[in-house]
Amino acid sequence: MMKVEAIIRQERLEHVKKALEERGFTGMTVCQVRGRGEEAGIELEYRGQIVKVDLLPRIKIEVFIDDEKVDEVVQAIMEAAWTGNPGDGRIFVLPVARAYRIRTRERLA
Amino acid sequence: MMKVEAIIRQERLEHVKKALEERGFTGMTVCQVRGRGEEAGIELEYRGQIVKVDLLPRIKIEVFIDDEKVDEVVQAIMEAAWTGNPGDGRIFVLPVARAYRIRTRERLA
Amino acid sequence: MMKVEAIIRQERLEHVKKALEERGFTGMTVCQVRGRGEEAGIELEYRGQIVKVDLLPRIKIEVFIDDEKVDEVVQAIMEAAWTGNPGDGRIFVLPVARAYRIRTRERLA
Amino acid sequence: MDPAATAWVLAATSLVVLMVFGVALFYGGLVRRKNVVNMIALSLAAMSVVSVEWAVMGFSLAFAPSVLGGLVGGLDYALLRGVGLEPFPGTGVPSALYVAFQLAFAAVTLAILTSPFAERASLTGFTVFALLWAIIVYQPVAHWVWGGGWLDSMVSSLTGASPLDFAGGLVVHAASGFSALAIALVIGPRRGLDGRGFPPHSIPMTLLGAGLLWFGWFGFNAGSALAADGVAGSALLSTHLAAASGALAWGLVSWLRGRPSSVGMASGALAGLVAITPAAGYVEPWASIPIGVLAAVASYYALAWRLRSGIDESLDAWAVHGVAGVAGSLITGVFASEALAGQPGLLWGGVPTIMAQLISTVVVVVYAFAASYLLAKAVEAVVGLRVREEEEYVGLDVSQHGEEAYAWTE
Amino acid sequence: MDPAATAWVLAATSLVVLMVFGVALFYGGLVRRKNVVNMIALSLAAMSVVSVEWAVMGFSLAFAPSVLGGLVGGLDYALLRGVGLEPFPGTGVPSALYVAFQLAFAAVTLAILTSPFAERASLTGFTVFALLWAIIVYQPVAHWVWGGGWLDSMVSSLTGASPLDFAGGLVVHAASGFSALAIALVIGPRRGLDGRGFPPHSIPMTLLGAGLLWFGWFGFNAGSALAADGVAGSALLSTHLAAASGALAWGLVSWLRGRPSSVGMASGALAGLVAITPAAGYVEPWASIPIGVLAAVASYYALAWRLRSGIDESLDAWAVHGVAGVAGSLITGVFASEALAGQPGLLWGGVPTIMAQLISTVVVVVYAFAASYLLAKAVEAVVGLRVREEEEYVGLDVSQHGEEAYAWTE
Amino acid sequence: MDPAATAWVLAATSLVVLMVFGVALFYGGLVRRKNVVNMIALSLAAMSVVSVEWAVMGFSLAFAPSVLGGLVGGLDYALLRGVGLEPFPGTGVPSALYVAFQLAFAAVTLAILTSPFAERASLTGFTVFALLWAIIVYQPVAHWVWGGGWLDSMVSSLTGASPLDFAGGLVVHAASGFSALAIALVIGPRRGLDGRGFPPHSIPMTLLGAGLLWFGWFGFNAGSALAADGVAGSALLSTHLAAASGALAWGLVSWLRGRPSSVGMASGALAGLVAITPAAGYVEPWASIPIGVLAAVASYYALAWRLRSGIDESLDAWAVHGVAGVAGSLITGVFASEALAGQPGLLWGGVPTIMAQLISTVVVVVYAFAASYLLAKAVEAVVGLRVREEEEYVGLDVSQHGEEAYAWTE
Ligand SMILES: Nc1ncnc2c1ncn2[C@@H]1O[C@H](COP(=O)(O)OP(=O)(O)O)[C@@H](O)[C@H]1O
Ligand SMILES: Nc1ncnc2c1ncn2[C@@H]1O[C@H](COP(=O)(O)OP(=O)(O)O)[C@@H](O)[C@H]1O
Ligand SMILES: Nc1ncnc2c1ncn2[C@@H]1O[C@H](COP(=O)(O)OP(=O)(O)O)[C@@H](O)[C@H]1O
Repeated sequence: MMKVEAIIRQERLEHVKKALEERGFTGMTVCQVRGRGEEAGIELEYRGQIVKVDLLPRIKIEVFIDDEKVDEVVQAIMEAAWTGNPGDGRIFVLPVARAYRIRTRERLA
Repeated sequence: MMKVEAIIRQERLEHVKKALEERGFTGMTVCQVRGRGEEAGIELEYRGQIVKVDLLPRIKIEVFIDDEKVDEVVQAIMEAAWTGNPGDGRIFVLPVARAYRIRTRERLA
Repeated sequence: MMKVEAIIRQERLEHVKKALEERGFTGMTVCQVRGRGEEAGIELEYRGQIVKVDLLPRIKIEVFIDDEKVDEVVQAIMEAAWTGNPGDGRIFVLPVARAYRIRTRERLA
Repeated sequence: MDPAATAWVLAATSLVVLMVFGVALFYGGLVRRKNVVNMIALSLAAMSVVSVEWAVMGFSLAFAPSVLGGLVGGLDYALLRGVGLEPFPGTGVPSALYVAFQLAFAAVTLAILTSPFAERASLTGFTVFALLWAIIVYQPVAHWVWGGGWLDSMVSSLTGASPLDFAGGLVVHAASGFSALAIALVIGPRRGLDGRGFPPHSIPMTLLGAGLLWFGWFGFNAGSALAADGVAGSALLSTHLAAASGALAWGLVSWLRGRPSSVGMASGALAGLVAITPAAGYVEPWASIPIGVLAAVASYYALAWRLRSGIDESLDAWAVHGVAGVAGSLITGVFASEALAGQPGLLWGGVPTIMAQLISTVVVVVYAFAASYLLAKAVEAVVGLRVREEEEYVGLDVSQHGEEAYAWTE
Repeated sequence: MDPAATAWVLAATSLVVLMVFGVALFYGGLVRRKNVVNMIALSLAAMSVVSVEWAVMGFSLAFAPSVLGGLVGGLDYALLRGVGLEPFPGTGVPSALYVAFQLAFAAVTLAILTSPFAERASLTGFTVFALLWAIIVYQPVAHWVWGGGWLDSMVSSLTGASPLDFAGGLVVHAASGFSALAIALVIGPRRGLDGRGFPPHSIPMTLLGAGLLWFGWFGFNAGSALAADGVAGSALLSTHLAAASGALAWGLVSWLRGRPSSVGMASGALAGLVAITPAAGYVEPWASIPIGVLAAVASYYALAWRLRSGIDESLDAWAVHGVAGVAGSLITGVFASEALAGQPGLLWGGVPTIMAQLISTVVVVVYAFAASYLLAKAVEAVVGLRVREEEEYVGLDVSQHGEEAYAWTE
Repeated sequence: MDPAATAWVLAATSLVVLMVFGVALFYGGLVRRKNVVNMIALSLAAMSVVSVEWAVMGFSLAFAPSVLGGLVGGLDYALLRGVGLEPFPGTGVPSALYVAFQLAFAAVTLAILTSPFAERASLTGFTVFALLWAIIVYQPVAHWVWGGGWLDSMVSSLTGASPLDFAGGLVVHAASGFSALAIALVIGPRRGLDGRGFPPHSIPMTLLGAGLLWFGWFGFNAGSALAADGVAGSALLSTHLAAASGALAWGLVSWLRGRPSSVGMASGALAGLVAITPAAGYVEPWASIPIGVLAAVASYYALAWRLRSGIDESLDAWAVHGVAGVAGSLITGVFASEALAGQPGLLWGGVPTIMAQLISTVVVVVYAFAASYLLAKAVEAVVGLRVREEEEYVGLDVSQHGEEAYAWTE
C-alpha cells in the first residue's frame, strides 16, 4: 500500500474529488494547509502597513491506495488539479508499512 | 522508528488520548481533517439550496514510535476509536528514516 | 527524495522560514496542529470550570527534498526552531517513493 | 398620552428585543462549534412562538383584569382586542406599545430559559415546552406580580407592604433561572461530559452577547419606569453601576483563586444586572454598587456549587439569573428608598418590605421550579425532549437544522 | 417643533443606520471566507458615497418640490441649502434630522442592492453603479411615492385612492429587490457555481446581522410615523409580530420538506419585516400576523424558483426584499384600516385602495427593473462590473482590498 | 425637567455605553488570535473600574464647582451625594442621568486608551494605570473644558472667545490619543514585531466594532445637545456625513497607493467621527464634509508616519483619535457658525475663536501627553506594565485570563 499526498489549489478540490470518484476512488482525507513554492506570495496591506503573505492557502489530499493503483490515482489528481499557472502544487507518494480499518479491526495491508 | 497515522472520529479523541496515556504514550500530534470513505456524506440545506457535504470532520492523530511498540499503539487506538458504525476510520503505519528532538538536538532514531 | 516533517512552536515559524530561505529552500507546506509531548499542558478556566488543555498549538512544516540535502534542511530547522525549553518539538524524516510537479506534469523523483 | 414617555418606551422596547439576540450570542459562544446555530435558533424560535401566542392570548393572561381568583388575567385583550393607539390604562404609552414592551420581556425570559436545553434538545420538544411554559409559568407569574393577581394582594394583606419588582427580578430572572434548574434535572446531562467541561467555542461571541445585553438592559430597567423622568434616569445609572460592580466583584473573587476570566467578568456583570432589575427604580443609585457586588459573589459560589453537583444546567441560567434574581429581590427589600418605592427597606427599619420580598420570592421560585419540573416531565413523556445519541454526537446544527455554522473551506 | 417626536426620530435614525451594518453582516456571513471583507465593504462604500451625494443633491431630488412634471424634486435643498434647525415642512422634526432619517433609508436600500454583486464585482464598477442607481432609480422613486411626485397624483386621479407606502415597501424593498434581479441577469453567475451552492462561511454572522436588522427595523417602521404617538407604537408592535410570524412560517414550510434551517428562519423574519414595512402604520396590529405568514411563504417559493432558474441573484435580495415588498404592498391594500390609513382596504370593500396599490407597485417594479438593467449594461460597457477570473478565484478580499478576513496563524 | 430631552438622553447614554464594546471589538479584531479576549477584557475592566470610581468621586472631580483654582471640581457630589431625580443644574435632564451620560464618555475614553497596551500589558498594571489616569488626566481635563475649570476662563480672558468642544474632541479623543502615544513610548513595542506587522486576526470583528461605533456615536454627539431639538438633529446629520466622507477620503487616498482596505475605510470613518465631535453642534451640516475629509487625510498620514517611526502605538489611538481630535478641534475654530456656536469661526473672520481652539488644544495635548508619560513611568516602576516574555509568546488570553478565545475542536 502507498500513501499519495497531493498539495493542490483550493478551487481544484471539487474537480479532484470528482475525478477520483469517477475512477472509483472514494476514500480520502483532506486538510487545509498553507504552502509556498516557486511562487512569489502576495502583499496585503492593513491600515497602511504592508504584511507579506508568502504562505498561500492550499489543500492537502491524502489517499491510501494499493500499490498497483497508485499510477491511476496520481494521474487523476494530476489532470484534475492542473491549471498551468505557477502554484499548481505537487504530488508525493510514500511507502506504507501497514494499514487497518478500525470498524472491522481488519488489517488492510 | 515508525509513524502511526490514525484517522478517527472527533468525539473519540478524548478516549484515544486516554488509552494511549494509560499505556505510557504521551507524545502525539493531532490535527483537524475532513474525510470520506465508504460513508455517504450528509446533505445540508441553506435557504432552500441543498449543499452536499461528503467530507466529514475527522481528527488525524500522528504518533512517532519505536518499531517494537507500534503494535501496542495501533491496538490502543483501534480499541479506543471504535464505535462499530461506518466512518470509524483507518490506521496507517509508515516507515521513518530518522528522528530528532529539537530541544536537545539529539538524534532519536 | 525525502520528506522532512518538523513540529515546531508557532512563534518560531518565521525564523524557520527565514533560515530555510537563506539556504535556498523555498518550497514548503505548513499546517496548524496541536501536540503534546513531555510537556505538562495548561489549565484553562471557564466560569469556574477547569478545562485541561494538554494539546498545545504547534506548526507542522513539511519539506520534500532530495536525499543529499536532508541534513542541511534538518540542521537549519533545528537551529531556527530551538528555544531550549520543553516543547521545542521534533523533526522526522520519511522516505518518499515518487514525486511529481502538477504544473509541468514532470516526475521529480 | 405622554409623548416623551412614548418616545423613550419605543426605544426601550427595541432595546429589549435586541437582548434576545444578546442572550443568543452569549449562549452561542459558550457551546461547541457543532451546536452554535441551534443555540441561537432556540432563542429565535422561542421568541417567534411566544410573540404569536402573546398576540393570541398571552398578553391578556398576564395583564387583563384577573379571573380565577387572581390566578391569571381574563381574555379581555385576546387577539389584541381593544389594543390600539390610546394609552394603556394606568400608563402614558399607547396600548400597542405597552403590549410590545411586555412581549419583549417574555421573549427575553424564554431566551434565558434555553440554557438547560443546550446541545441536546430536540427542536420540537423545546418549542412545545417553550410555548406551554409561557402559558403555564410566565404569564401567571407576571399576572401575580405585575398584573394585579393574587400574590400582590395576599402579600399586602399579610405584611402590609407590596412586593417590589421594578423590572422583573422575580418574573423574568428568578422564574427562568429556577425553571432552568428543574429542566436540567429532567433532561439530564450532555453526553461525553465526564467531569471535564467543554471549552466555549468562541469567547468573543459570548462577550459580544454580554455587550448587547448590557446595552439592552438600559431599555429593560429604565424603560420599566414607563416615563422619561428622574426615575428612569436613576434606574439607568443604577443599572450601569450594578453591572460594573458585578464585573469587578466576580473578577476579583476569581482572581484570588487563579486568573480572572473574561467570561467570568461578563457573568459578574450579568449577575449585577439581574440583581438590580427588581430594584432599579426603588433604590438610590449608590445602593447599586453593594447590590452588584453581593449578586456577583452569590452567583459565583452558586456556579461553583452547580459544577461540583454534577447538574448540567449547561449555561448557568440558574446560577446567574436565578440566584442573582433571588438575591436582588431580597436586597431590594433592604435598600428600598421610601421616597422611590413608597415603602422603606430594612435598612430604614422597613420589616414589612423585606417580608413582602421574602414571601413573594419564595412563592415565585417554588412555583416556577415545581411547574417547570412537571411540565418538562410531561413534554418528555409525550413528545420527547432530547435528540438521539448519534444526533447529539454529530451536533445539533447538522441534525436539527441541516446547517454547519462555519464552512471549513475558504 | 415636536420635541418628543424629535427624541424618537433621533433614536430611530441611529437604528436605521445600524441596519446598514445588519445587512452587511447578514450578507457577509453568507459568502465564502475569501469574500467576506469585500461583502461588508460594499455596503460601507455604498453608504459613504450615497451620503455625500445625498447632501449634494440626493435629498433635494427626492424631497424638494417637484420639477419635470413630478419626475424628481428640484434643487431647492441642494448642498443642504435651507436645511437647519427648524422643522421640515409637514413634520415636527428638525430639517437636518429629517434629511438624516431619509438618508439612512437610502443607505439601507443600497446595502440591500449589494446582493447580486456578491463575490464577483469590481469595487470601481460597483461604486459607480451605486452612485448612479441612487440618482436614477432611488431618488426618483422616492419622489414619486413620498415626495409628491407624479405617481401619487396619477394614481389618486385614476383610482380615487392614494398609494400607501408607510415606510418603504415599494421605495426601499421592491425597488432594490427587482433591481437586484436585473443586475444579476447582466453581471452573470459566480464562477464555479456548477449546480452546487457555496455554503455560507459563517451562519452566526448572518444571524447576528438578522438580529441587528430586526432591532433596527423598529426605527425604520415606527420611526416613519415621525411622531412618538399611538401610530408609532402600533407600527412597532406590527413590525415585531410580522417578523415573528414570518420566521415561524418559513420554519414550518421548510420543516415539511426537511429540516428548518436557521438561515431560513432568519429569511422568513426578514420577509415578514419587509412585507409589514408598507403597512406598519396603516393596519391594525393583528393583521401583521397574516401579513408575515403570507410574505414568508411567498419569499420561500420565490427563492426556490430562483434556485431552479439558475439565476445567480446571490443573496436573494429579489426573493426576500423584492417579492415580500410586492406582497406587502398589495396586502396593505387588503388590510388597510380606514381609521389609520384614511382609506379602507379591500377587506372592508375598499377596491380603490387595492387598485392604487396594484398600479403603484407595477410602476415601481417595472421602472426599477428596467432602469437597473439598462444602467447595469451601461456601467458594464463603460467601466466594467466584474473582476478578472483569477481575482475571483483568489477572492475579492485579497484582490480588491489587499486583506485577509481571518488570519490563519494564532 | 425637559421630558423629551430626557427621553433622548436615556437612549443616547445607552448608545455611548455600547461604544465601549464597539471599541473593544474594533481593537479585538486587529490583534492576534491569542490576545483577543484580553483586548476586549481591557475595555471591560477599564469601564468597570472607572464606573465605580466615577460614583465615588470621578463625577464630582469633573463636574462639581471648582476647587484648587479651577484645577478640578470639589467633592460636592462624591459618593453621588445630591444626585437624584431633579434636573442637573443648567440642564433639563435628571442628575442621575447626567451622571450616567458623562460616565459613559469616561468609559469610552478609557477603552480608546487600551490601544498602546495591546498584546503585552499585565492586567494589574493596566487596571492601576487606568484608574489613576481617570483621576489625574481625564477628570481634570473634563473639568477644565466642560466643568467651568481654569482653562475656559483663561482662554476666554486671553482671546475673548470660549474654547469650543461640543462632545469631547479634546477631552475624549485628543486626550486619549496623545496619552496613548506617551504610553507607547514607555511600554515599548511588542516582541517579534521586526518590521513586519501582525495581520489582524478577524477583520469582520473590526468592521462590526466600527459599525457599533458609528451607531453609538449618534448618542455621543447628538446626545451632547442634552435636548431633543434642532441642534441635536443637526449634530446627528453632521456626525453621519463626517463619518461617510472620512471613509471615502481614506479609501481614495489609499487607493492611489494600492488597494483600498476595509480597515482603512473604517479608520477613515472613525477619523471623521472624531473630528466632527468637537464641532457637531457648532457647525452647519455641510461643513462636516470637508471636516471628515481633512481629518481622514491627516490621520492617514499620521498613521503612515507612526509606522515608519517604529513606535508601537499598536492600534493607532494616536493617529486616529489623537490627530483627528486635534484636527477637528482646530477646524471647529474655522467652521464654527455664529448662530450655533455663539461666536464666528475663522471663515467668517473670527480670529478669537481659532485662537481659543489653538490654545486649549495645545494645553490639553501637552498636559495629557506629559502626565500620561510620567504616570506610565511611575506605574511601570511600582507595579509593572508588561507581562513576562513567555506570557507574551503564549498569548495574554491564556496567561492573563486562563482562556482560549476559540476552541480548536468542534
Ligand atoms: N519542496 C516542497 N516541499 C513541500 N511542499 C512544497 C514544496 N514545493 C512546493 N510545495 C507545495 O506545493 C505548492 C505549490 O508549489 P509551487 O512551486 O508554487 O507550484 P508550481 O510548481 O506549480 O509552480 C506550494 O504552495 C507548497 O504547498
Ligand atoms: N483510502 C483512503 N485514503 C485516505 N483516507 C481514507 C481512506 N479511506 C478512508 N479514509 C479516511 O477514514 C475515514 C473513515 O472512513 P470510512 O470508510 O467512512 O470508515 P469505515 O471504514 O469505518 O466505514 C474517512 O472519513 C477518511 O478520512
Ligand atoms: N511521539 C510523538 N509523536 C508525535 N508527535 C510528537 C511526539 N512527541 C512529541 N511530539 C510533538 O512534538 C511537540 C513537542 O514535544 P515535547 O516533548 O513537548 O518537546 P520537547 O522534546 O522539546 O520537550 C509536541 O507538542 C508534539 O506535537
